[in-house]
Amino acid sequence: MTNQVGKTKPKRGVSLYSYAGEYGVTMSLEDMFAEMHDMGARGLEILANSHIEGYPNPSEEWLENWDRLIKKYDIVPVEYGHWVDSRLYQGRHLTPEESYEMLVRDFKLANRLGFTVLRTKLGVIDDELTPVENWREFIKLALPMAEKYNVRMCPEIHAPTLLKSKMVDDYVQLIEETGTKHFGLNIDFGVFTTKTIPASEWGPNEFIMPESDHSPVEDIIPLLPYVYCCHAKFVKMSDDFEEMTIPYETIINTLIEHNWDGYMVSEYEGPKKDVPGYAVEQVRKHHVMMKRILGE
Amino acid sequence: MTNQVGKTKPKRGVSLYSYAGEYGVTMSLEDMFAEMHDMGARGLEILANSHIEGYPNPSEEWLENWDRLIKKYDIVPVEYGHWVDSRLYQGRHLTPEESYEMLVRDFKLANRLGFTVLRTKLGVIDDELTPVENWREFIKLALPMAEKYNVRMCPEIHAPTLLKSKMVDDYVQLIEETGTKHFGLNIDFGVFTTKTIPASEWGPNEFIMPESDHSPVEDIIPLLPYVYCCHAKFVKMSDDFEEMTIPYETIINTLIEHNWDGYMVSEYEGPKKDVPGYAVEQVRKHHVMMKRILGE
Amino acid sequence: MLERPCIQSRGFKNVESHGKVIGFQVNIRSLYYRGLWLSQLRPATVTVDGETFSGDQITWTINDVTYTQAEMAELGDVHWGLLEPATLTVAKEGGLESGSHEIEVNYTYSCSYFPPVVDTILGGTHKRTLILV
Amino acid sequence: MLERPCIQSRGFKNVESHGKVIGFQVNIRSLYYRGLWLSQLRPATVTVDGETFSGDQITWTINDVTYTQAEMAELGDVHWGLLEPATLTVAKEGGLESGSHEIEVNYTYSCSYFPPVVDTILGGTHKRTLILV
Ligand SMILES: [Mn+2]
Ligand SMILES: [Mn+2]
Repeated sequence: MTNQVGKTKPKRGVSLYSYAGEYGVTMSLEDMFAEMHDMGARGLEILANSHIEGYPNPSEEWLENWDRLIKKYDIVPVEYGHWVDSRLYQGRHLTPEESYEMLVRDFKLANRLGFTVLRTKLGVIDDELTPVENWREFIKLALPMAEKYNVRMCPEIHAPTLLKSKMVDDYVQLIEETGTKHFGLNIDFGVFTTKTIPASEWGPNEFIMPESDHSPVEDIIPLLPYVYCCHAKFVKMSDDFEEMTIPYETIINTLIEHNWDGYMVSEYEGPKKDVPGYAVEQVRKHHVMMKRILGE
Repeated sequence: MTNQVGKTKPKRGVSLYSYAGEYGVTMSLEDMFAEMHDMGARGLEILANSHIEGYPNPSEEWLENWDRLIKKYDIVPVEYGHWVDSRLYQGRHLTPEESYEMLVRDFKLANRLGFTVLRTKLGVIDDELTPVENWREFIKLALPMAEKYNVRMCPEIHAPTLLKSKMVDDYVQLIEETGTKHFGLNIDFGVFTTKTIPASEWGPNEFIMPESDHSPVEDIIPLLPYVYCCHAKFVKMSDDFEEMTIPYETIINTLIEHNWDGYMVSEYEGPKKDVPGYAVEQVRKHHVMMKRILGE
Repeated sequence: MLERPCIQSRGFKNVESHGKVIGFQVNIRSLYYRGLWLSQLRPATVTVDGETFSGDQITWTINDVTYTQAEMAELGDVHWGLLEPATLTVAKEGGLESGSHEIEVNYTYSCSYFPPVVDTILGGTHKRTLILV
Repeated sequence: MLERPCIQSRGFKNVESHGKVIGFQVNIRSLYYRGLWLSQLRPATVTVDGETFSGDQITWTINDVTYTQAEMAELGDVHWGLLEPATLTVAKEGGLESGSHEIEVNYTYSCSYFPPVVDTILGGTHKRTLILV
């Protein structure tokens, strides 16, 4: 398929999670921004708890440096990863009011840093990753503040969850019931995983995602109106720039066909994150692939 | 031998050259200062061309940070390594005036940073490391400025040079002839090397110092009045805190007996400088040894 | 920069108070990919050359503020960031001798977006041999 | 921080001028333990996928100032520090294609405190495979 010039298309970005094995040891925040700039990958995802020094109260000096770096490397702040840590205190769950406070604190900071989408990770109560029972309550409570601070809370739909599932239905129901533009979805492309790499490619201390059912790519289509950002999850790029586990060509072409123009932020979750330069090279290869499929 | 309490003794320090394989990659200037502080190794040697950002014109901001770090980590600036790069331009040697200018530029900077001893590396003209012919001329020219900026120029006496040699005699002659307190010697303990480690311990890209004659330790005694700093060169520390190639116990006890109270700055020149943490651990072991011999 | 292992060699030293050596310090960095609220942490133990310390024998210093482990359980708004090593101060009269020491640090932490069972699994034991000068 | 090898992956990209791709850039760091005066450097060559560039096809950018290799031979008071990667800009019409490239960089430098013979020996050839997006 040849992609038409001028047509609305997904855009490229990077989740700094990809560089987790290097951050603080061999790469600084500026190094990661420089990488993005080299790749023409403008869309940025940070994790608040990882990448904001002094979180949740960064210094004025840090904020000024943030503004300088965003400008210098021509970065678009896209998605701000944060958590409602429901098991923050041992022995009990956060109340709706505590969860609300935790959300609003991040709305303000995300807004200050220029982000408009939040990857909002909710606490879970069981092995099926069912969200805490009071999630509707504190999310609804927070919607007016989300509007005020111009942010969209997006739970991440992540394997083993399927796109056709009660969890996704529940989230969509809340959106439709409230008509809100401030709650949506982040789809992690890991839900489309059709292959795995051999276990032998992983190191002894690395977490291997267990195999699970996957969703067909077309299941994303009805959800697209609610999808504000995607995690372009990947596990291994071959030397000829193919991803080995996820049907990228189908995914990206589906997004193009349906005029989805949000950011796909590369999220590397393969082996050897601790080997200096390895994840960096993998992300570069990932962008060579995405650029080719996008016809950039 | 038990070292008497209260007696004048050599002091411990570190040449940042030891961390050359980590600097800029896994260690910053502050990291190196923090290492020194942990070890109670107060005496600092920097290499001007390596460790001063923006050399020879560091920014005000860098200088302020320098002052802050020196204070924070309780560091004594001891020796400032610099070079008269006689073959600075292809096809000719520097004139005495050019060499003088190069020296004075460093006097000013060393003085600003708090150093009083200079490890002054001269250009050479042959395989025997004979210094450039005009060295006496520009050194004498620079003595008044060295006095003004309170610094002592010290060529480093380094293997394969022997302490009893024409080179050392020439330097001593200049000191005695002028009576200057602003020209002296840096003795690199490598001149006392009695053993080598097996060649197999070195990596394929590492430079192995060729074996050469060594000086007996007592040859340092008559030179001590002119020695303003020593390079405590070392190649390998064993797990029981012995240096494998240089007779440290004899050297340090000789210095103590003769009331030499300058700084011995650890200079690691063994294998695996590029392996993160390796040189750092070697320097720590070196200081365990020196501390024990000094009876600290 | 930080050293790659959890247990850092920089910062390993004895600590004095009023001229007496009252213990030793070791710095750790978090190997988890995100920072942690102090109340997410479960109390650490530190073992040095086979001797184990725990509970109120250990304090944590983060960003120049020192906390007892009991206090930390209640601090849901103080954050241990990835670029900030935590200094564990271990009460041991006389401190440690100059030389080589086997250090082990153990702690776990809660992670609300994983099933509750992981709260006592994530983290674990870190070991390193350090040199005290 | 800098990457350990001489040839850095960060900074590898095509360069445009007036909307036309006129070449590519690659950053290098000095692996020598001390910084260098520009006049100590001997002109570099850059080889990409077997094609070699030299002389005035290459400029060096250090601390935001760009020098021709001819100019550098006369600059005895401009210093290339260890924390400052040098950007080599290589004139190659149309630049490089997106994908994988074999890069070689070669240069030597004088070192006055070593015997004169080393001036054409120190330094040498550095190789790395880089990905251009
Ligand atoms: Mn994800
Ligand atoms: Mn030396």
